[in-house]
Amino acid sequence: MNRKNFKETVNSTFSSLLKRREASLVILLLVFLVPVLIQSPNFLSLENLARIFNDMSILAIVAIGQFLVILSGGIDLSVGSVIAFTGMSAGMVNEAAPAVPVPMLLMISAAIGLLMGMFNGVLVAWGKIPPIITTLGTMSLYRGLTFVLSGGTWVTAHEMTPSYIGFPRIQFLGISVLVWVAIMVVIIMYAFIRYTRTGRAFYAIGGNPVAAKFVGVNEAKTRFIVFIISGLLAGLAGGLWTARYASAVNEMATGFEMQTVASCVLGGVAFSGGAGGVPGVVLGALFLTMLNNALPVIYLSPFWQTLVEGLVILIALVINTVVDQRKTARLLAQRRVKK
Amino acid sequence: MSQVILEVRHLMKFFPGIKALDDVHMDVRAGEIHALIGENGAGKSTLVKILTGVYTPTSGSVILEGKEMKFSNALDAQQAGIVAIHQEASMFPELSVTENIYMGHHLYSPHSRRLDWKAMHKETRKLLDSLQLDIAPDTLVKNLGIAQRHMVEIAKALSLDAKVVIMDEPTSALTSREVEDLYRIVRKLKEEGKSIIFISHKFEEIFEICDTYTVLRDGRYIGSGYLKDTDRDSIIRMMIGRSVDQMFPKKELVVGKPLLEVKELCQTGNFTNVSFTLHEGEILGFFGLVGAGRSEVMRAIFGIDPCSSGSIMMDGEIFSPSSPGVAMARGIALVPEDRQKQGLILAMSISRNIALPCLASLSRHGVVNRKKAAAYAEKYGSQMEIRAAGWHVDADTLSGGNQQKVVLSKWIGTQPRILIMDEPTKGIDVATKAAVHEFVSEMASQGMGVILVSSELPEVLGMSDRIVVMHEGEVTAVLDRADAGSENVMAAAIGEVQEAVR
Amino acid sequence: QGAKQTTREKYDIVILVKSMGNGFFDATHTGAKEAAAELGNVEISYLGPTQATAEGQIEIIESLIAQRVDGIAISANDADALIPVTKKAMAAGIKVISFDSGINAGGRIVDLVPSKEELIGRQQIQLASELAGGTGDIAILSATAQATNQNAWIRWMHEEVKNHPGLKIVETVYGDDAPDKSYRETNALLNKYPNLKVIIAPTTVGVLASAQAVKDAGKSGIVQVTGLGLPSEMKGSILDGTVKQMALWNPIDLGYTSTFILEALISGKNTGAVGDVFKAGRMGDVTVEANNVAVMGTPYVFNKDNIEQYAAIF
Amino acid sequence: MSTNEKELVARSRLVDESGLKEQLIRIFTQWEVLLGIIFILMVLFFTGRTPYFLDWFNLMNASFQFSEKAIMALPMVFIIMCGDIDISVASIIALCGFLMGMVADAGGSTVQIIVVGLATGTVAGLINGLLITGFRMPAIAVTLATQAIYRGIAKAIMTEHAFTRYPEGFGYFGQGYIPGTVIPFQLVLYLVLALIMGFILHRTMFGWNLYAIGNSQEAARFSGINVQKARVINYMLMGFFTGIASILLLSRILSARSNIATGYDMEVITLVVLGGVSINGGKGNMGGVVIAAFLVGYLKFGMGLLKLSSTVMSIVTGGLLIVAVLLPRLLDVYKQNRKLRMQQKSMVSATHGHEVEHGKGE
Ligand SMILES: Nc1ncnc2c1ncn2[C@@H]1O[C@H](COP(=O)(O)OP(=O)(O)OP(=O)(O)O)[C@@H](O)[C@H]1O
Ligand SMILES: Nc1ncnc2c1ncn2[C@@H]1O[C@H](COP(=O)(O)OP(=O)(O)OP(=O)(O)O)[C@@H](O)[C@H]1O
Ligand SMILES: [Mg+2]
Ligand SMILES: [Mg+2]
Repeated sequence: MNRKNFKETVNSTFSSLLKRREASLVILLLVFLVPVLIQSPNFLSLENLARIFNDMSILAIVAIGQFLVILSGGIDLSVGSVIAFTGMSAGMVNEAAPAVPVPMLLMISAAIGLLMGMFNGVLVAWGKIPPIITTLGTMSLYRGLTFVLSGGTWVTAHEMTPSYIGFPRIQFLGISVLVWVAIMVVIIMYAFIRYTRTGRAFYAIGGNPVAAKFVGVNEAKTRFIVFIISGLLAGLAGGLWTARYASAVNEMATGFEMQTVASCVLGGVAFSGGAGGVPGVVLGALFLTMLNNALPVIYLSPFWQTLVEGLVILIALVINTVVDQRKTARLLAQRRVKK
Repeated sequence: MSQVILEVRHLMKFFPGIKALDDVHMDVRAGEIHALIGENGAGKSTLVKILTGVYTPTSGSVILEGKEMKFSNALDAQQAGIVAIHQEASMFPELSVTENIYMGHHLYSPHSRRLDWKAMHKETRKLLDSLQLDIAPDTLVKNLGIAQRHMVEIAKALSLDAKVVIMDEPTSALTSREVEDLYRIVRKLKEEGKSIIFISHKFEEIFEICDTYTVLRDGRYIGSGYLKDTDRDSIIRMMIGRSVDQMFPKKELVVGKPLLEVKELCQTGNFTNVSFTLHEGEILGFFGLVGAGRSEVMRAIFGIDPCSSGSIMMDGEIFSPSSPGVAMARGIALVPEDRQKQGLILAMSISRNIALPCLASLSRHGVVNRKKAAAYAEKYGSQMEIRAAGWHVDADTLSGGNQQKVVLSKWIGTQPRILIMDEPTKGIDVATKAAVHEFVSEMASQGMGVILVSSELPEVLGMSDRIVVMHEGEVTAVLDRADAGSENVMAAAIGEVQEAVR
Repeated sequence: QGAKQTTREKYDIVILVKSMGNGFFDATHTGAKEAAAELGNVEISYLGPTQATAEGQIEIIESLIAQRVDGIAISANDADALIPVTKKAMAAGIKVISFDSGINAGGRIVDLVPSKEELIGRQQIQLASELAGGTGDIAILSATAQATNQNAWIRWMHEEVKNHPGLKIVETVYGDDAPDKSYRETNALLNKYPNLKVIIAPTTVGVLASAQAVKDAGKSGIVQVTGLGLPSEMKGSILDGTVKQMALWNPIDLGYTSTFILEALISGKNTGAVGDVFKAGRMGDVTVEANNVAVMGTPYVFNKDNIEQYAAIF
Repeated sequence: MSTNEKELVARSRLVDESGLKEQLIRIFTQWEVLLGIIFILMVLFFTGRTPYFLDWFNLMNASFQFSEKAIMALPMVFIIMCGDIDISVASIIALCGFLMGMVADAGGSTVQIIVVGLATGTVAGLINGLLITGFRMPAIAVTLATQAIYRGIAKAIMTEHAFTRYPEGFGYFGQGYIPGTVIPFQLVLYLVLALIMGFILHRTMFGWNLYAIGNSQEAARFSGINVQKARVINYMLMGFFTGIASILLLSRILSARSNIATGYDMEVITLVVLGGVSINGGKGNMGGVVIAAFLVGYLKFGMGLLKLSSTVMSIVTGGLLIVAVLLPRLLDVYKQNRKLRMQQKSMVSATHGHEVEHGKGE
């Protein structure tokens, strides 16, 4: 009896590991790494890994916000524009008032992002406008406001303080602050959605809004929170973006929303809402970044990059879907046999 | 007599253009099982949603233990001690059983402000054990069967330690065995001094387990009392204002030539070697426990899912239903078991719903004749006596019974030769049920072959010419009307193989 | 058309640029306004799409045709795609010239180039050669793959590099004039070519971003960055030594001259035929050469010594 | 049944009682009416601001700017109606443009170019449709991937080059006018196509089925509708119409590049949504989308005439989208609340009556 129990536990632990959505992504990532490593064995060198993590940090931060929105059954197309507006704001504040300390600067940009997310959230939660429409509108609205804010000009490196530009580059325990910020965001958000009622409410309204109402989840409020977080994270990313690329221009982060959505797709987040996890999204962002980093290494012309990226997303999508469908079918069959 | 724990006074609920509740009263005492009775659309579910804080009433009061309650959401009601198992599916398919049980009131660990998953899993395990359910707490609900899902809903209600438990048609998806389990649980709750509000359209179970009742009609309070002081007929009269004379108006008929012959049909994981024959003018009952695979067989015949082997013959010719369109072209119609998801286009008008499967014959070269379509819908809709503000209203504003009538109208219109009905009377009131039975008989007498899948034994026994009994994906008995009794049918349904009659 | 003359006493001239919010073009606008002030009979509008696409520019030109402006000076996102619509504009009596990034012949009356493509291209390699000490790998970080002017310069760079046997162009990548993409492309270059000596970025956004990337990679002084950049934006990188020298023409002069040319065309002083000589205020005479191209001069080279002075201007 | 009928009559009267005001509100909350009003206001505004707006020739010419997107919006209505979406259309244009340009460059005739354009578009759409239905993957994810793939193919092969040689007469489709008039060929083509697609959506079985599919794919399947086939057809139509749009665009600019038509997908979706088609499927009509196309087209044109910068335009279009979706919703809420209030008022006396009765009963 005991032995059987033990065996079952081991079996179930193992199969639940395999069953996780992320598993197929990890396998795909490994498959993809083989030719890259053959071509360039030091692709996984510490130095290059650090570069990759640096590159993926901002993407991961914003993708997690996007993930929450998709999880709750929506989509946020405005994140790119929010980054532009907040990044521009941070740059301009830094130029106008160099004395403002960097953490304050990031808080300002995050706060502005929060307000922009709040606007999205109000429209979605209480205006009852579908998220995709709301954010399609605010995508161009916020982008336009960025131009208005900046008057069409740039903020470039020499107009910003060295401490601001230097901030994401500061090394701490061999890892840059930019990466640390991303790690913190990942941990906080992971804990938040796993260990708080609000976090679980995201799953509830995405999975079954009617049932969510029956158990007392406030749908409007939850949607509002989701957009606030997405805005906040995009705002934080905006402040970091300007510092990292040492310039704030009006077109910054154009099309970035698609990158974040792609990270979620790669990470196995269901578009119907209610399923997915932070680890998957982080892996998705990592995969996307690695892909971009690896193409030059395997001497693929930059003109091929878009195509390869598209193919990889498609393959991951197909694998995710097929694995998921097989799994469900198998479980059903098993259940019936057991009966 | 125990004291009144829940009082409802002058309750009104308006939806734009509809009075769903109009001055409703109800008294529920501690430790009683209170039946809430009414036709489809009488306002039962609406009342439940108000009691559980999902809707706010237009006016009137809900008084719990002498205190007037103002719930702003479902959580308030839960905390006050009222929980419900709702009529609509209210599960989160992508989440675990534990989470489904605790959604909205997750447990925090005592010393920190984080959710305590270990504790929740442990509690869930206990709850499931007490319900004798063999499910792991971390199973995703999407991998559970209908009956199991229902049990999880019940577990959820239990986890809340409520004073009042409301069950809105809890048995409509269960069959005998699970229903017995449910009764056991309900009685246990009663013994613990809890009050249960029980909504059902099945009089047998109302009289079996309930103590008191309240009847609603058209959103209005009609009356209440002790069930032991009344009888079925008077309740029916309160419900619909008249009596229903005949529940199973079965016409004795000469059965014609074979229409549909199914031989050794298999579908991996769902059913094996299913064989039966349906004749013209015959009502063929299909009985079995939930999960017996009846629906799957019907879906396969209608071309929804493919079969792995076996053959289907119509009029003596091999026929392979590769899609519902193909099956329909051969004169097969299916009234599916889930009317909300499969039977109806909820956000579409009644008339368009009815015309939908017949559009081809209502159009020329693919262009719809709109006048003809409207007339057609009205014709078949009025035949079924659908109650609605008009033919243009959307199907989702109708009550369950009226929705079912729309589904039936939709399929009679196609003038099928074979009408398959999967649980056609699930969740509909007596009057409508009688009407459906009447209709089934009528169809058969016109020479149509009818397959009646039902989990209600009296219905199957009352209506069928022959009965096919399934158990775990296999046919365990085919009985003639004369030979079929509740014992042998039930025995076959739980797997005791009988000699096949035909 | 008769009504127009009475309602407007000034010539309505539009500076249509690749995209809004680009410091380089803002400077051309400044120059155009300066010319307008000198001429007195010209009114300047400054327009451009939000993103650098030909489609966006075409939309704007259509509305300019509808309001019958007098002249348009265009920095084109695509040398060919604009031709049909600018032909239509010219048929409607509007004088169209291109500047900075040209429209191919047939789609404009005159193309005002800041300098000969050949000159610019060759100069870039010469700058790189000096920085590299005559030998080593060179990579090019361009703007978009479709940019007319950049592509022409790059062709000439490949010509010129043949005269420098020690130099080798290893790759051309595209940063799409986006700082982040340019930054990452530079990173990839640094990673892929350990022996890289010089990165040439013939666009302000590119040269800025690659300077930053080189700095971040700790390769300041090891990998040299040069190219074409706006002094006001490049000041920081030049002063801290990441970019020792880079070149550019004066965008103010470009806008200034464009306005003079358009005014002359509209008022009928000039026709823009080959050999025609435009009088362009403080810029002196500009002669139309073969293919109706007017050339301004050699790009100016900026370094530590003169950057402060020019950064204040453009 | 007779009592029921009385009840029904009573209920329905409750709805209509309020007369003129109610009726006006009902009319004005209709989407097309609302859009129409906005359109008229816009025309008045621009007419007041610039003499060049209300000019027959200009108005005709302005249609060059939006016909292609408007044409793509037509099949997009079908797709969104089914609850799907396609964000790869701009990339399909790039792919079509690339292949057409290549054929033209190799000396292909106008007919050959057109055939290639239409075929490429249709095949690309078909691939989208098959991927989405075959693997049961969400449309937005699939077209996100093909968005990269289709443009990626054009990019990988064309690199920085452009195809700029086209046969004589190819320019007619995108630049020409109906002979003897100032009406652009494109505009006429659009209106004809809009009529056809509108007819299909509103008068044919296929169109009616789309509404069913959009509301519930499963129920549609149980009603005998071949859902997957209809969805694949939608995507093929989308591809085909995108092929048409790419011919018009290429003919208009006579230059095929890999970055052509960037951002068109969002603009097309905006038109459809602005036209009142529910993004969740199952609701909307073609008329609204046609009005929306003209509205957005002329709004941009008018702002162009005022020499407003593209920045202002993007703020205005973004704002318009939100306001246009929000406004009827707010009116709806207002309408419903009014109705409820009136019901309540009319019930007060009746309730009192009941109370007395109950008092007796208890
Ligand atoms: N959200 C809603 N909007 C508009 N009308 C509604 C809504 N919910 C219920 N109704 C209407 O209120 C009335 C009462 O419906 P309810 O669901 O309470 O009936 P019921 O007694 O539960 O019927 P059944 O036995 O069929 O479940 C019906 O006429 C129904 O159409
Ligand atoms: N393991 C399962 N997982 C998910 N759904 C299931 C499972 N088993 C059964 N179901 C669903 O439960 C319903 C009833 O099961 P099934 O159709 O096999 O039995 P049946 O004999 O037809 O029962 P019913 O009396 O409900 O018609 C069906 O809708 C089926 O899809
Ligand atoms: Mg109900
Ligand atoms: Mg079933």
